[in-house]
Amino acid sequence: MHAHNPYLPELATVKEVIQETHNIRTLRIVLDDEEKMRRFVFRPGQVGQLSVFGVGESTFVINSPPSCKEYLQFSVMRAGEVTQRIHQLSAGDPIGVRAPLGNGFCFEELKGKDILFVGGGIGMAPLRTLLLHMIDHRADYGDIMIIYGARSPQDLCYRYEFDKWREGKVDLVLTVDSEFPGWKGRVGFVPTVLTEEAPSPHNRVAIVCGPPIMIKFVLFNLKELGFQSDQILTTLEKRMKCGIGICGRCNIGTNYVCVDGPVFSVAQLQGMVPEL
Amino acid sequence: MDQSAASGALVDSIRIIGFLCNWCSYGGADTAGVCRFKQPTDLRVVRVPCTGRVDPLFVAKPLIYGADGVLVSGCHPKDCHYAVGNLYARRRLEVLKNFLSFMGIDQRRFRYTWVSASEGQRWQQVVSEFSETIHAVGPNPLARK
Amino acid sequence: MVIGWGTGYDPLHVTPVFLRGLEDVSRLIWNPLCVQNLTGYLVKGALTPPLEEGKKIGICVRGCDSRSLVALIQEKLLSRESLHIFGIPCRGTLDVRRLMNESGLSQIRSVTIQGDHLVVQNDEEAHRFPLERFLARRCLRCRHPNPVIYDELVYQPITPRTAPEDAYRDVEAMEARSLQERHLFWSSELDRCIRCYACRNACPLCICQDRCIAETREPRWLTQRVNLPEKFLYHFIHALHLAGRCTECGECERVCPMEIPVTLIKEKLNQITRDLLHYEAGLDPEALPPLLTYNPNEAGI
Amino acid sequence: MSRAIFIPRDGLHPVLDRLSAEMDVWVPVASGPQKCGGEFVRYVPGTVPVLERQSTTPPKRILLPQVESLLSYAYVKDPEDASRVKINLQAEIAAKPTVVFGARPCDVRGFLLFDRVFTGGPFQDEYYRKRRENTFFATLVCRQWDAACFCSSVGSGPADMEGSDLRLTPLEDGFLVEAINRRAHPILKLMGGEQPTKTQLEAAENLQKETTEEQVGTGDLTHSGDDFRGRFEDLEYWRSMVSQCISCGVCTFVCPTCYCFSITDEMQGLEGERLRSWDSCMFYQYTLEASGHNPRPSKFERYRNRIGHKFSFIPAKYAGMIGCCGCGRCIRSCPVSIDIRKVVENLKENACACS
Repeated sequence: MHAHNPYLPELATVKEVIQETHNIRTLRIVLDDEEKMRRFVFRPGQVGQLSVFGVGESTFVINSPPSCKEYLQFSVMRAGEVTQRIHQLSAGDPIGVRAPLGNGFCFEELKGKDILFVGGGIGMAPLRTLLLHMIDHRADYGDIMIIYGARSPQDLCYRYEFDKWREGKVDLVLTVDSEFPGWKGRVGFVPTVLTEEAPSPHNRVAIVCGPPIMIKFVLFNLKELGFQSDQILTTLEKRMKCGIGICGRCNIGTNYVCVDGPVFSVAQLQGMVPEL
Repeated sequence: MDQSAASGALVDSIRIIGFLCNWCSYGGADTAGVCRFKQPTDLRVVRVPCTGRVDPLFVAKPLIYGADGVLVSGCHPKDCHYAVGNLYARRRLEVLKNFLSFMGIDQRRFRYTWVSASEGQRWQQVVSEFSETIHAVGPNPLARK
Repeated sequence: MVIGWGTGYDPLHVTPVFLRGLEDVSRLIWNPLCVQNLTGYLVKGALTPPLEEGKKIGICVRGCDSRSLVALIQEKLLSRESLHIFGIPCRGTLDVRRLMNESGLSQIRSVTIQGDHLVVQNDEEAHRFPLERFLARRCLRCRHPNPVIYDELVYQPITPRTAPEDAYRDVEAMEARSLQERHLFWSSELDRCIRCYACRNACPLCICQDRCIAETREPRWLTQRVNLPEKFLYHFIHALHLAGRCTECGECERVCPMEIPVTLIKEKLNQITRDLLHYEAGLDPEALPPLLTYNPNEAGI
Repeated sequence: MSRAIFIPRDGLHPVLDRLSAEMDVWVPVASGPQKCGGEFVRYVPGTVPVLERQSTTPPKRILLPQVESLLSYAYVKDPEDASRVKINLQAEIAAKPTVVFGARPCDVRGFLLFDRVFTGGPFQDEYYRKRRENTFFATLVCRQWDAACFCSSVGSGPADMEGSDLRLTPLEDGFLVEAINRRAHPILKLMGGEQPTKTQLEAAENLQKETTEEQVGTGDLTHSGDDFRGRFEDLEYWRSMVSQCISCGVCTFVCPTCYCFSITDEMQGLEGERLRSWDSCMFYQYTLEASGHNPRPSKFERYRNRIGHKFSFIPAKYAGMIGCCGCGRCIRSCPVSIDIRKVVENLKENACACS
């Protein structure tokens, strides 16, 4: 971020583009200012505003681990005008970035706890950064379980690094919505698989991210399993413009998702006005 | 199209946008080019599938933003490739033509006409006449805003 | 449900009311301060909860409003059967802004209509004004004071104040000016536009509402800039989309906070459709608006 | 002790001429020869200020223009590698010394909120801050209010000078101008004017006192946050209060405290600008997400957010400050005469929900 003007993006260059699924691409970008790239620090869960100059800005979570100093990684699902154009970028193209923004996960408070990640589709992106951070500091955390689902095997992001996650002593449960030839993982919706796996809520924090409908049922099932609302974290999305708590549109009551979020505990959400 | 007659000064000073229907007038302009009929060069052509596609706003926007003239040309009435597209267009464009000057835009800056694919000569005549008119009317004062 | 007018925040201001039961009926009023055209509510997604199947909706309309209904029925945006229309012959409504401004009154206690006069009582005394003096421009040129479509007529029909040949005298006055003067006029008027879109949203026939091309990025007809060309183009969009449809209810002009005479633009288009295509909008529910059709043997074009 | 000058009624022009030679001066004027309303414009010699009535639009755009360029960019070929494209990025933040002459207390009160939002952190909006630091408000002691005014109901009043630098007290034969703070002294000096007489000073003081005691608007809207939370999910309430709303943006655009904005990119050829422009929470597109989901899909949610923002969220965030200055513009300019006071007053439980 430019210290004197928070609206001014840092110039960056796309280093690599990874086609994750038919509508999700991962961009690895490098700040043009080498010094700034080296000094760039952020918390897992914090976001960045990517600029395609002439089209606009859009908000995405930084999903590389904080330990990675070579590039910043963003996974982008094609949806609107800006994401459409981001998908047309290739290595060497210029891009703008304003980051880090938002609150991020309080990973300090998660130390010593068992962790449950529940992700759906593109919702794995914000979880990935925290997961990789935890794998970097594996001894600080207890048991780590991931339940990750998508419509089909081809819709799972980061497939190429699942083995690496498992090497980090992570219990990775993959599920897809229906049977596919050659698919060896689970079949069924994420909330159902969650109930079947029934991870113990004892000393555990659940971190949930995915489409709204999935979140709704996952939260319900987590409660059934005995999770309390302060044991569940989730990340929210809203239409954003400024990203710095000024322009006014991403509020849920008093809270601005861009500066007070995107990470909220379910306990916090219950204290906010119901307007998601 | 024949660019040899281009006079730099004219090209710089006058800009005319032409919306030409794919089936007739675009062909007519092509015919004129193939026959090497001399034409003014201050026309920028936008090919449209049919004059029925020409929203009056296509005409209004360039004129508001400073184009010096807009020419719409399509198939002759009853000869539309899509049967009636130009009949709808005729009403809309005639209403627009009568409306422009009320808002302070010289209505001579807009013309719609019908030229078939074989009428290279007629195209030359239409475009020359319109260009002359626009040169007589002068540059669009809105362009300087 | 019945949509009508009720008392607003002070005696000069009237606000639309939505009557849901008999107990609400006492809120209904009618006087020359009832300025809003209510028919837009029927087509712009305002009716919540939605009407029960088979239930009619009642609506109060003046002559001009009834023409909006006809236009909406023509375009199949409303069905005649779903409506119960209370038609009100109207002698004209007031330009409240002008009344407040020219009379210099504030702290108004009450307003009454006595024959052709308006009596405004403020803290000190009662002021009497001829209604005629503060009639809205749209009402001064009214040719259809009587509803053209209704189920019940609330008062006796009245004689129109304007002959058809005088309908477009404001347009004609404008056309008496030179091209350059007209351009200067519209430049200075439209320059005040703040693009709040009140004119569009108050228009019963601007039915795209949340999908208006003035606000879409694709296609991008307009940017967020507020320079003169953008303002011109916005008003061209508004007016041209109403060509042959506008019923001249004058709402766009009434609601404009910047007092831009935007109805005048539509009046010109209506004069053109009348002279060229022999059509007047909002009179015949069976007719087809002229720009939605064609005539292979067009005369005069 | 405050320093003061007297400007006779016919001496306004020389004073404004002197000021405008040195800095930008904004004054309220009539919108046109046959118009009822007014607006703020940049003063040039000959401009006729209209100080006797509230303007239709507030002086908001002087500090927050309806549209401004945040930055400009150009795509250029990399001189070292012709196959690559680079971005040239430029952001210019500039502000001229400016005096707003003849605003009213309600007009200025909006900027107190802006100050908190734009410069109170966590991030600083430099575009706003720079203009704000260079702007001086010469504010009228207000003697004209109508049925839509309610500044006293939101904790302000017709003589409230918070946020202003100079006080203009209208007297029978002219204006008494007093510097309220030290930064205003150079402006006062620049104005020139006459030494006020003792009678003028006394008359001004009396008028200020009298005006301070005026109660403009009934009731107190400053403690509505809890009531709002209580009504949040009462959809029937919002239906009964704002079914008339036509979702236009008048109320937000004429509001001195509404500041929400959009940011959009515009390009021509290989160059373009990133624009900041006023937005309105009453528009459907305001919160529409790329997925098609809209957390505030209808006018009821949108109006509810407007009320919540002004009377619940802002007070909660900024130590009780109200996001409304009581100027009444949204009531006066509303095409369907929605009365925001009523909507807030009726939030109280058991209040009649009929409009």
